[in-house]
Amino acid sequence: MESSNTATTAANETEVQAPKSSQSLTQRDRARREDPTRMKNLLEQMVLIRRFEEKAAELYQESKIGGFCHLYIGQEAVGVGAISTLGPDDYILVSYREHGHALARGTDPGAIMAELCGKSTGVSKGKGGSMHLFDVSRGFLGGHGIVGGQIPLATGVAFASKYRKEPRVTLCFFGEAAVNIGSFHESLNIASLWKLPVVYICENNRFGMGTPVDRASSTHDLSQKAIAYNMARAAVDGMDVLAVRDAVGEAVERARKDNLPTLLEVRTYRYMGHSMSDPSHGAYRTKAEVEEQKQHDPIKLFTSTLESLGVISKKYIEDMEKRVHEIVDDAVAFSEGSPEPEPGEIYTDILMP
Amino acid sequence: MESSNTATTAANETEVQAPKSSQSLTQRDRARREDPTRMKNLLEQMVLIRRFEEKAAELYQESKIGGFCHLYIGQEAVGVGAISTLGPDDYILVSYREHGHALARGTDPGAIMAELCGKSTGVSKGKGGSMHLFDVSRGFLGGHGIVGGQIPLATGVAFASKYRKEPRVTLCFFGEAAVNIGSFHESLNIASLWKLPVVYICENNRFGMGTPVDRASSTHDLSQKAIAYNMARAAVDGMDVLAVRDAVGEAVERARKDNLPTLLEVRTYRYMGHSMSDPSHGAYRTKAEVEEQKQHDPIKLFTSTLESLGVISKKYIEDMEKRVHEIVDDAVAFSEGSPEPEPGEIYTDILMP
Amino acid sequence: MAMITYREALNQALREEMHRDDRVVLMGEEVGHFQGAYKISKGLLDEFGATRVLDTPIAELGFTGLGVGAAMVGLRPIVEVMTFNFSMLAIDQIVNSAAKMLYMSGGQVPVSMVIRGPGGSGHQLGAQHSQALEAWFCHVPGLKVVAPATPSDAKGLLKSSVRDDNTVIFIESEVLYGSKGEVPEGENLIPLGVAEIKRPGQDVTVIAHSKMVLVALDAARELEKEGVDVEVVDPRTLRPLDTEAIVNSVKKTNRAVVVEEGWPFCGVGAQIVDTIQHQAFDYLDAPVLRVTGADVPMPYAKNLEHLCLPDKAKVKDAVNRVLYRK
Amino acid sequence: MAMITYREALNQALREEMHRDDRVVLMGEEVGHFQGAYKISKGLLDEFGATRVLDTPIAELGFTGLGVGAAMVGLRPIVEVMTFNFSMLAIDQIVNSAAKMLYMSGGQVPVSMVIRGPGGSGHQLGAQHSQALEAWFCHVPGLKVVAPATPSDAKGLLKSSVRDDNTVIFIESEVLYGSKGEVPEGENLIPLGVAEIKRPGQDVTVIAHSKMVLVALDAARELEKEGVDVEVVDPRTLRPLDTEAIVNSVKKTNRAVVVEEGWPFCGVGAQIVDTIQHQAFDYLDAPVLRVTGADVPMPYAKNLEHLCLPDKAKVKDAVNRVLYRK
Ligand SMILES: Cc1ncc(C[n+]2csc(CCOP(=O)(O)OP(=O)(O)O)c2C)c(N)n1
Ligand SMILES: Cc1ncc(C[n+]2csc(CCOP(=O)(O)OP(=O)(O)O)c2C)c(N)n1
Ligand SMILES: [Mg+2]
Ligand SMILES: [Mg+2]
Repeated sequence: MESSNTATTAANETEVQAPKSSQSLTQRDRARREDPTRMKNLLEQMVLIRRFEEKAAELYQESKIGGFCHLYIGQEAVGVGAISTLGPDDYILVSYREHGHALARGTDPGAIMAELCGKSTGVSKGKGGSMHLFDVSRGFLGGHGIVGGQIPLATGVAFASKYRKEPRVTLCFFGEAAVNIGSFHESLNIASLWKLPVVYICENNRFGMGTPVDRASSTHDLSQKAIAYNMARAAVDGMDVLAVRDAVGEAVERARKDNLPTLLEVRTYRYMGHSMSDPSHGAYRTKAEVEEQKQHDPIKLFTSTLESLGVISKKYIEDMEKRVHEIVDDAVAFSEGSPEPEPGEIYTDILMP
Repeated sequence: MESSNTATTAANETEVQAPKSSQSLTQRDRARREDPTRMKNLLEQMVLIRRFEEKAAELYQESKIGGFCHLYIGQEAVGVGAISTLGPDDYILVSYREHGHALARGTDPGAIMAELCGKSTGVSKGKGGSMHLFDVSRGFLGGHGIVGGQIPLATGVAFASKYRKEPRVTLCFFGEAAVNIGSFHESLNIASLWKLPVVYICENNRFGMGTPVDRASSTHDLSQKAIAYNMARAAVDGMDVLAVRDAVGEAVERARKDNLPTLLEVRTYRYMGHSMSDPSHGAYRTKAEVEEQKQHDPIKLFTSTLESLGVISKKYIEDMEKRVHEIVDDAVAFSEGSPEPEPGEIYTDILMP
Repeated sequence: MAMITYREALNQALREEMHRDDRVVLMGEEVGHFQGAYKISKGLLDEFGATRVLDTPIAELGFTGLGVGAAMVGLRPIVEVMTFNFSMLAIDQIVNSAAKMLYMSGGQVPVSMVIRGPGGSGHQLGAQHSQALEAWFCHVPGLKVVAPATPSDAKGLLKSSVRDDNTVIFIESEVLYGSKGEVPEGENLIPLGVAEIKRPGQDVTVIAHSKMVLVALDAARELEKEGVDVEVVDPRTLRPLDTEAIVNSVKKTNRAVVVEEGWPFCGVGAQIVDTIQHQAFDYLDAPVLRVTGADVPMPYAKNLEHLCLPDKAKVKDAVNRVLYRK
Repeated sequence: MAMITYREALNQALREEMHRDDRVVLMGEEVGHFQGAYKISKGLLDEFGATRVLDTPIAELGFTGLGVGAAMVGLRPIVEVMTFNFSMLAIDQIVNSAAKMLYMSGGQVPVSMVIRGPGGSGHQLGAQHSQALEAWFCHVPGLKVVAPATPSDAKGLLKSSVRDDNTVIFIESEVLYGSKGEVPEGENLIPLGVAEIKRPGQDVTVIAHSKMVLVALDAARELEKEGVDVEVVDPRTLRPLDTEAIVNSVKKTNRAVVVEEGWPFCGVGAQIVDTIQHQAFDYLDAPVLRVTGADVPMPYAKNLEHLCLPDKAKVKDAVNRVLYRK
């Protein structure tokens, strides 16, 4: 046993310095290999998410949005980079922090804003709300409020694709605190055992509400959890949209070609409070820490990379911001102009006829 | 990622050949270091469990025992070796396959048999049955029927000991199929995070009912699961009572001295059917396999080791068998002579006054 | 008509539906190689192969949620819980995912699946393995709940459940698996939400489901000798409940007894009583009485377990009391 | 008497009980450094330290089971579920371990603990976060279920729950945390299982718990102006239920309305109706009516959510109907 434990600890040490490859390249290196139009598109998506949510925060303050509203600001590179690797037939399931993923998937910003505002024109007819966005036409299957709840669901969606021999891949997004719940464990074991085409993307934004990851999880290297399931894994820099795109791209390929699942730990940071009802900092982190993190802002980083490579100009950025501004304004206008759901809606969609 | 995955796989390989130390010694080597009286005692306990359950099987056939009755035959070395390392104040929680553990803990065989037969003199007044044996006076806290259910409970018992600064250790026994359920994952994470004095003993008897471990778990080396929790671990030969005793002894010491949990995978085999209502073999394993396994019988092995070292003689074995026979007969007599519970017992023990 | 067991009826329903629709898959613990813990899936692995009959690890929350996910994209999973006692571990996915998905998605995502297995007590299985939890599932909008009492109902209702576009909680009776009954040859779909009068009568209405239907019929036969004509109504589907059938019967007999194996407090019977007193208040000549399982965790000892379960004597006694007899 | 909020009352109860008995520990998500998701545990980490106030990972099944285990050997854990919606993930440990341990062990192992947190709907929290599940817990023998409506009840009942030698499911109301009320200084234990008449009246009995008590009182005030004298009975403890208080009130008023926020089918109200019609059948001048949450998953949109919840108007309407007024 003694030797066994040193063995164990040793093993852990080696595990802890998680697979480096995805970090080894700089964003510039990656950008050189990437198509400029594609990159402009990624940048614009990230900016759209940022501006859309800044607006959502305002509307929440004005009580036009209610309930729990979890913002993605700071994490945009993860959803954008990951979803950019998908084809139109692929699937996406997310937690309650899913506005960004829906926007990255191309769901109409107006319909999303209307959902947040509880309007009948919302993606879920105003019956779902911020935590339950659905857009089946794009394989966007929610929006789930129970921590870890979407993990078995995504595993089942992937099962269905394999069963039908359809080359569809499922991306499953969840926070780092969700790895501690049973549904994560049960799902990853089955996905590995049954060889299902799913990519588990753990967005490690360092906190589950007010709890830092090291007070919730017994391993600091979360991708290491994959060892327990004999599953491929990687740790990825979530502030580099291209690093995310590359890592997820490889995992998606593994899923599509070989029906093999992957666990990715994507390291990112949440700028705002856990939800709009929580403070952006407080007992669990200092304002200084948040400010420091903003130095690594994924949009800033990507913007300067693209500028320095001459892919975009100051002028381009201004025009892009204008475009995005209009999209967001239109989304708000659409929502404001939309009616509340009819009272009769209460009793529809409970059961299929 | 490529490199990362090869890295991963590599890692797994190394993990897979789990900590050898506990296997590296032969039973003879261990026996030389062990106290003879102690060893005779271990042997007698194993034989008692074997004979007790052979009798229980008969009583089940005669419908004197009802419900589900899960026998431990073939696995005796695990419970006996493990529990031999405990002090009187330590705790034990087990699954529904717990007759052997209760006997090894010293609970009165008569009271156990009476419980199996649903008599008022049973350890649980006949209200618990085979799956729910309790003997608080010995820290024996059940007998739990929901797979994995005892794992959070044992973790909480260990938490209480640490909270009270009592040097008590908790042993938690479960089958290899239970590692796939959420409660295992949630509990081990917390035990490692909070540094709790508990030893998780996974009795890998190769099958969960009719499902071999490799069709239920994505890793073949189960002790490897501990890596996900940064927990000490070892794989142990469960057919060698002394190997179990040594491995559990070290884990118990780690728990008592340093409040650190351990996951032990103890490799053993179930001779009988999953429960008395199931066939001993069938679709999931051949009769030949079962017979082959019986060649490694823990009692046979230990008997010949002790004989070869001159610790016991043929005569001793005969006398021992006689003693055990009497104990079992007395247990049955006690049970048969005991009354059923009073009807009024239905409405007692639901709530504390 | 063939005389077959409740078990065979279920097995036939599974086989026929899997033949009819290849979107139907069966998953659960031991459903494949082991042929099912209670042999309900006997032969299906051989017939349909390991891609459609899947042995799962012991992970109720995980594989039930997996079934829900598969249903979200159009498969029609049948998830077998080895017994409904273990469905508690999966109840979050059943209630928060399956039952609400259609609503939360504004009608975009139906979840058509069946979650089935035995409910209620077996023989001396003890407290953790002897629970009748139908009241919990009946409480939840978005679910349908079925509990058949006969082989014919078992087959016809299971086939309809598989074809239903919603999540159906299909609660079988472990102690009825071996019971025999006539089952019509060929397709015999029984619609969900429709009660059946298992025995017509004039004097008292006894409402019972699953195994309790047989107990009620036993009692009725004896009461007949005593000149009491009992009508036995079997809702068969507990949610949606066929309140009309129940209320009409009570309006005729003016007296009702509700029998269930589960616990009394907030049980299915409480809801049925509420419905009756609300919709047939002026017709009632006596308070509606309930016969339920004892309000205790199930004890292991045979004599105690027997006393905890509703039986013929208890039903007869309740009937006599609503008739103010002896 | 001090005017304090329901939140402060709970916080005081926790603090006082932790001072009184060092077997009491508090564990749950965010109860420590974050001071509680709803700040019920404010200041307790500083006061009692990290050994007694424990932030858990998000693992409801695990940490609730851990609490049960700690209780098995004599600690008195208070497990906070961030909301009762998440208790579904832990319900196996609550029902199969906590509620049955004493029975299965033949009286050897009591499980004295409190599982507490907010239940019911908040404001537009949507389908997965807006559930009133008390009926489920009430169904289970071996549990006690408490649901206070006022700061005074919240404090007195929580203190009694912590001292109770059983597992108590203590369901707070998220929307009442900020509500104020008079709370007696010092020790003021309120016994479990005892209802309180929140407003005496002669004409109709309205039975309501938790937030619905305030809704009932609102309705009663308006009805008074219309000359209707409503008696509002608050069971406070739902299991064991003070049936005597309820039945006596109905025997006096001969009419009853039962109000609850939860779903109607197999709800707590169904059980209360059953009890009334059984024990006060001859006293009833009208069927007992129920006002409940809509039988749907909770929609997000503000206007829809509002329509789904019981309110003053619905209660008034039911009272008028049992009186056959207009
Ligand atoms: C099962 C369950 N428990 C608790 C909650 C309350 N809750 C919502 S989000 C959250 C923190 C989750 O953190 P993480 O998984 O890291 O995701 P993040 O919010 O950081 O994106 C908690 C505790 C919940 N929704 N579900
Ligand atoms: C949660 C749950 N699911 C299913 C069962 C039914 N069941 C009882 S034992 C068992 C197999 C367990 O195998 P393992 O954990 O290896 O323990 P063993 O029986 O081999 O000792 C199953 C599926 C159960 N009791 N609890
Ligand atoms: Mg997080
Ligand atoms: Mg096993």
